[in-house]
Amino acid sequence: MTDAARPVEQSVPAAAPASLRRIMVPIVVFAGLAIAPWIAQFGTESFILSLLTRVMVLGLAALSLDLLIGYAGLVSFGQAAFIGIGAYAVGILASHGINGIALQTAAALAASAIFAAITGAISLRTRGVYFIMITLAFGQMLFFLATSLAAYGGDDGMTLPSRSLFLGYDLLDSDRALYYVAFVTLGLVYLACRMLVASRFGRVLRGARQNPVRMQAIGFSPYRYQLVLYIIAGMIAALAGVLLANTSEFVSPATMSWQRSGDLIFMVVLGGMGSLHGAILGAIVFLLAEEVLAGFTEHWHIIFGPLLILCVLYIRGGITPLIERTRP
Amino acid sequence: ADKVKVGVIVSLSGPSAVLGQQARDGFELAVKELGGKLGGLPAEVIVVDDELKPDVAVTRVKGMLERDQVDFVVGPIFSNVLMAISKPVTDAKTFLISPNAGPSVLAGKSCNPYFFVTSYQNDQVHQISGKVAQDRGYKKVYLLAPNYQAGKDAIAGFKRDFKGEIVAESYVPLNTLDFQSELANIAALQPDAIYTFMPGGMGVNLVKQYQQAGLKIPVLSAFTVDESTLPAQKDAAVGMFAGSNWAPNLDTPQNKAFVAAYEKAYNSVPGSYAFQAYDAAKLIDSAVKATKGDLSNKEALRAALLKADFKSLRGNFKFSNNGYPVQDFYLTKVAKRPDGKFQTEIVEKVFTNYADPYAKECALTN
Amino acid sequence: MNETRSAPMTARMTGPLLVLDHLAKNYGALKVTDDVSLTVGATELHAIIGPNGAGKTTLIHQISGLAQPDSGRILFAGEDITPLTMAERAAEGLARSFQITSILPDFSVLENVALAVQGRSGSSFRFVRNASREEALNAPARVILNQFDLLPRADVPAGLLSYGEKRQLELAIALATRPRLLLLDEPLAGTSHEESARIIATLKGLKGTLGILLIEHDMDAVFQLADRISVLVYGRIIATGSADEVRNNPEVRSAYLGEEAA
Amino acid sequence: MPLSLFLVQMLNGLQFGLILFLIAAGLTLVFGVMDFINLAHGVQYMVGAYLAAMFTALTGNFLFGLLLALPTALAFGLFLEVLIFRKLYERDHLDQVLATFGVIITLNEAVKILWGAAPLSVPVPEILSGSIPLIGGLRYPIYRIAIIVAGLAVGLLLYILVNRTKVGMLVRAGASNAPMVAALGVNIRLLFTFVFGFGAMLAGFAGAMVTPILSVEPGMGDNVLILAFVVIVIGGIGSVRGAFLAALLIGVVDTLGRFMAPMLLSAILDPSTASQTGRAIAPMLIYVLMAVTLCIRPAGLFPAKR
Amino acid sequence: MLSVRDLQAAYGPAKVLFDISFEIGAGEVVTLLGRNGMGKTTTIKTIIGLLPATGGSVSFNDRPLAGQPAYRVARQGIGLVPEGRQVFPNLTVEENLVATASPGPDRSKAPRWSLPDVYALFPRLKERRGNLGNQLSGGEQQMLAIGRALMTNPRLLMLDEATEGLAPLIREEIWTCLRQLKNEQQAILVVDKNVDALTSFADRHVVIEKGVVVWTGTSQDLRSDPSVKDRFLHV
Ligand SMILES: Nc1ncnc2c1ncn2[C@@H]1O[C@H](COP(=O)(O)OP(=O)(O)OP(=O)(O)O)[C@@H](O)[C@H]1O
Ligand SMILES: Nc1ncnc2c1ncn2[C@@H]1O[C@H](COP(=O)(O)OP(=O)(O)OP(=O)(O)O)[C@@H](O)[C@H]1O
Ligand SMILES: [Mg+2]
Ligand SMILES: [Mg+2]
Repeated sequence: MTDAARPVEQSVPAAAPASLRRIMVPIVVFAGLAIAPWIAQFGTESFILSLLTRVMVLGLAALSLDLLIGYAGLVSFGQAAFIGIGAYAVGILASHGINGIALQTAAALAASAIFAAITGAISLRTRGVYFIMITLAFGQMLFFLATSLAAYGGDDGMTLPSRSLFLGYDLLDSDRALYYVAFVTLGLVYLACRMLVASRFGRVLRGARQNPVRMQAIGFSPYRYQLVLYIIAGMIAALAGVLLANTSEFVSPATMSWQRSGDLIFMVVLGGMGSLHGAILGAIVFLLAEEVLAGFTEHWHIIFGPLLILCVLYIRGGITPLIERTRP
Repeated sequence: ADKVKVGVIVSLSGPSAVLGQQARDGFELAVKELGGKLGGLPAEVIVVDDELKPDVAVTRVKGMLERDQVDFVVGPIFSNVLMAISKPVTDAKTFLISPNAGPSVLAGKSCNPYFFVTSYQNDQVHQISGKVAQDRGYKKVYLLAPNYQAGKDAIAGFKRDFKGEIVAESYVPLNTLDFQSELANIAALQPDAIYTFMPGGMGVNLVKQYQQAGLKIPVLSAFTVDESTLPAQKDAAVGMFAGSNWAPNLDTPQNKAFVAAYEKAYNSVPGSYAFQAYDAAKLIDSAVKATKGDLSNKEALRAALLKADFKSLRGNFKFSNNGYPVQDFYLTKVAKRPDGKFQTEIVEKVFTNYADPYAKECALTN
Repeated sequence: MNETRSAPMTARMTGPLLVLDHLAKNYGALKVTDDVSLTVGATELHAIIGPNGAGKTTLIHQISGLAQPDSGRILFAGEDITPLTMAERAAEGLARSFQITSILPDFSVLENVALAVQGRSGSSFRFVRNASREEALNAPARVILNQFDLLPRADVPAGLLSYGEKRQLELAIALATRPRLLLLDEPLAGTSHEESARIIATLKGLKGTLGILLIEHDMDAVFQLADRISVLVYGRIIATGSADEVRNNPEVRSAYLGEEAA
Repeated sequence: MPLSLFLVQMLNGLQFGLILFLIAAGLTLVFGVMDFINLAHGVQYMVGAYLAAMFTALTGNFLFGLLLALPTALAFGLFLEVLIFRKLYERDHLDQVLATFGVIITLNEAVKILWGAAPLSVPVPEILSGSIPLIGGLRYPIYRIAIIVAGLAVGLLLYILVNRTKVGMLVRAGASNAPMVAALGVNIRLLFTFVFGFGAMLAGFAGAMVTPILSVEPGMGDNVLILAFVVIVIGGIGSVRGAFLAALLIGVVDTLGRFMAPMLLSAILDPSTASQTGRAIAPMLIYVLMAVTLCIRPAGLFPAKR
Repeated sequence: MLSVRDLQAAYGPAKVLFDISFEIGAGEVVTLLGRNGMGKTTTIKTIIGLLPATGGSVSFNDRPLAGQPAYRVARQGIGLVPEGRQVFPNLTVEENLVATASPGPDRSKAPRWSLPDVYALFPRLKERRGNLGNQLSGGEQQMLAIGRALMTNPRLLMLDEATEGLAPLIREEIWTCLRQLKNEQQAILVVDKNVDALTSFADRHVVIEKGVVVWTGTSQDLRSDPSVKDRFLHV
């Protein structure tokens, strides 16, 4: 393992190019996503589009989780619940004939904010693994609640009559339109998060992550800041849920299973936490790897598993740092 | 067309992978027997895993439709996955043939010309036990099912024909490990019979624990003791009843051949998952033959499929307008075969040429 | 910006800045704080000495809000702050240093201090502007770092400082909140002579501008700095008075000083 | 409801709790005490079950199967430790989560390839088969009593090991500050290796013990994994006593809740809504229990010395 | 007994020790002096093996220590009282003492230190034997750290910031204790700011500046030549 050697590599002079590479990664990622559709049209377009849309949507959710994990040290094991809230907001409203994306989104954001405020207020009293588990608990409660909604398909879920309407127009029926809606959303949210983490607010959270007692001693009560962040992250995830429902035109409790929450954590860690674009990259790699390997063999897990392990053991801190470290 | 492309999407990972494997094997066996052809055209079968995750299934199925340009999609095993993929598949004017899941939702108003089922409409299987319990004059019955949609449907299905007293309806959480609590309850209530729907590993746990608890009350069931779980339940399951549209020992020449061939190929006793997938292959074969290999004329193709012009392993078989089967249903019982393997065996026929009740709500005609 | 906030109040204030009113706390059977009453004037430097485990740190914990007293009241600037949280007390202008170094290891030395400044300058629920570029926060931070000769280390991650340097950063952070009362728990521990000398000088400089409650085992420093000294032994204050009174108090010698500081 | 039935149900609850504790025991050691988040615990439990099934089939005797399974599980645990886990001790929890999740995926698939996807089973050993009569006309399986005994034994063993032996002290010390332990002349690495192996063996033991009552199938570890973590967290991480009591608590709540919730609800609601809500609540029960516990005691019932 | 030859060490990219050389004979008491951040702790860490040496050599009783894991080094008879105490927070006082206790390198003679001896030295610890490490006061933790090191019955005792946070009275006791140990032929390497106290019983002093040994000499030299003090220690 070269880890011992690595810090030496990135000795002082490397600093400047490193920061350059730091902005390169997100630029490349987004540029890639921006032109993907043009490439797609030469292939099997709507398959690639729907795959990449799903990637971006889950990337968005992973991004929200990275806010919590990477910047506040809050490892939430219930983030999928918020995706579920977003998805069900669409599904339930649609099944009552309310198809406007604006209304659906508003409902999703409101619902997720409320849920986050309540569960967060309780969960944030705990720390570390206890936090992981109590968020899991709330996630599971919502999951089982959804499975008991017989009116909305119980655990079989429900198929959307149609995708959401955009100002009354069925723009989103075009896969490409949906793709770009997801793309733009992801981009804007990413930029917003960038500012957020560097702001005063973000700095307090990063400080509280390292040493909450010291933070209190200089006049900050981390709890309030963490709660606000938890709500913000929840709303972002709900946004992802709205998009996910539209991508798969289907809503079911599976969208908020604990395995899904787990996947999100892995995307964040895999991509490299605390860098935001790392989370997106993680989602891309994780899902594409799954898709490709699944194509190979029925026993693709036997390849995927060891791959994960090797990633953790030999590329410390995830993919992004690795890229940023390697010299051109 | 110069060949037929079929996409098989079933759950191949997770605890219930075995069901998916049976379906896949059953289908591939049929294609093998047809000399790698369907309706005279060379067949290409693409198998993918839906991981029992609806949104994964959607992406994978879109892959089949777009990238692989399949003409038929066969699958899945579980109805929540079916709900997710039915829209994209049928929207793409591709025929979706379900070898197992037959939710009532898709049988009635929202039935679809591109959707066929070679198994049954889910409620029917449970109805069998209800009918039997009624006919045998059981006074008090104890109902036991996992706590999710299919479980509730099961209970509903049973109640349809059973008029006696239901001493308790107990719902256990999914993936329940330990049934001591329910068994104690049963012992205390002393019902005339138990009806349970406990698929997969839960079924294995229940059956073993039931036997260990030393209870002797007759057990009616669905998807609790079948060929996918019997290898694990062994003697504990012997004598338990189940409702089904088929059993390995069903006495038709095709079936005898099929069972023999399957056991030879995969050395395990085939279950209903295998045989329904096998029939699905035969169904496609018949339709393609009927349209002389013209896969572009969907109208003709649908008509051909609806005819179901093939010898189903179960004997009597045709479709009603909603693409769900009209068939006979049996009460089966677990038995140990001379060769030491276990299988379900026909006890009596309960329904004859039974079409599912939702069919009349379906606007389609045939 | 908050001199404007604290200065007039200090002016208005009559009577002592901090009053401990019959404070008591037990850990199980152990009486850590046993009916302690003392005061710190608005510009006084009041030192607390006492054997190890006497309850000095616990006392500071209670004043700063890290621990709750079982009974008794804490008055700060005439107001009862006993029910307030640690953060609220800090916002009132009550700062402390920790005996066991407590800094933000991943942040640069500068950011450690700048964050402390941020704590007392306006709301931190600001989401857009990049905080580490706010001169309003960095400038004062640099001034303070300069006092402790840490300016050259401004960009080093605090976790990588040497122990002594960390101890000084600890103090710098406390000062950066522009407190009206400073609670110092052994600021000299682990600092070498030169650094000790500088810290003592800094404290001398601060004297008269704010109240200081100092815990220290370095007697030379205590005797140089303190206006008043209280001696805490097993939770009780056994003596309070000037350096000389305390130095010559036989009880104190036997309980604490020994022969060293004779 | 007859009192006798209620008592029997209590017994069932405790008995189920002991199964849970048995399953969580290994994790208490590795996660609770060594502070290593080992998601692979579930699959180690599964491997134990498969080994027991395999060896029982080979030897035709469950006891031999068990005896062979234990050392194999130990060896397997050590193998994993050397190959993967020892590189993860000083990493942060998330790396451990990710890597051990990789182990889950791999092993689940591996057993499917090795033993097939269909569930296997193990007959109850002759001596322990059959059942004894009990109040309320119920007969109680003897094997259950064997499990109760095993659970108690493991609990005691673990408690002594962690709280009364020098090994226990060193592991706790190592978990909080490994370099310091080393600097005082203890080969903490080696110690961790063995403790981890032992934890894996406990997991395997649990897996082997339940084979006669539960089906042996791929992924059987995944469901119990969450349960095991819930047990430990409710009990208070690092506290064996806590884990033990939490397990019993969950066992009772889950069992009683399952058959009493509808009853109780129907007292306040009309039958249909009662069973409706009862059904909605039942599966949430243990999670509600956990949330409530942590809400009242943010560090579990017995906040361990941390 | 211990000999350090032009030792070099670095934290990742940052080189901290450039040229450290000194000797400790059996039964000798040597001090490391120097301002903050000069490399005292780093030197000690490198000797015990918590930090890999990038150059030079360390040998103990003529056995090379370089490259050996910390636990090996410690077992050869080096006891460490680390900077900032580092007692085990989640162990009780008594557990802290016994967990890593050992009869020492040479099994031949009966161990010098046992639980009662330590309790005798620090009665305060005995009172708080049931407390967790993190529930101790700063000074109590320091006592515990010293007691813990003694319980390993080392040949060479290394104390970093030996009396930090200790009350004058206790400080006195520590010095007395160290004197006593010295009389028992216990070799000691000590870092502390109380130069005067140290000169009263230490044999030799090593002054470090920016990772380089800039002065070595006996207490005699140190007293006689005040320039050293204000040049390097600014006393
Ligand atoms: N959480 C706790 N539980 C039990 N006892 C405690 C706890 N915290 C501190 N103590 C005990 O209270 C006493 C006072 O501790 P404190 O830290 O206030 O002493 P101190 O005066 O600061 O000593 P020092 O000068 O060594 O820092 C000590 O004996 C300590 O063991
Ligand atoms: N973990 C670390 N990583 C990088 N640099 C470090 C680390 N620890 C210490 N340093 C640096 O090494 C130098 C020497 O540190 P060291 O702790 O040896 O000094 P010291 O002589 O012990 O000072 P003090 O008396 O304050 O303890 C300092 O400049 C410090 O900043
Ligand atoms: Mg103190
Ligand atoms: Mg040092």
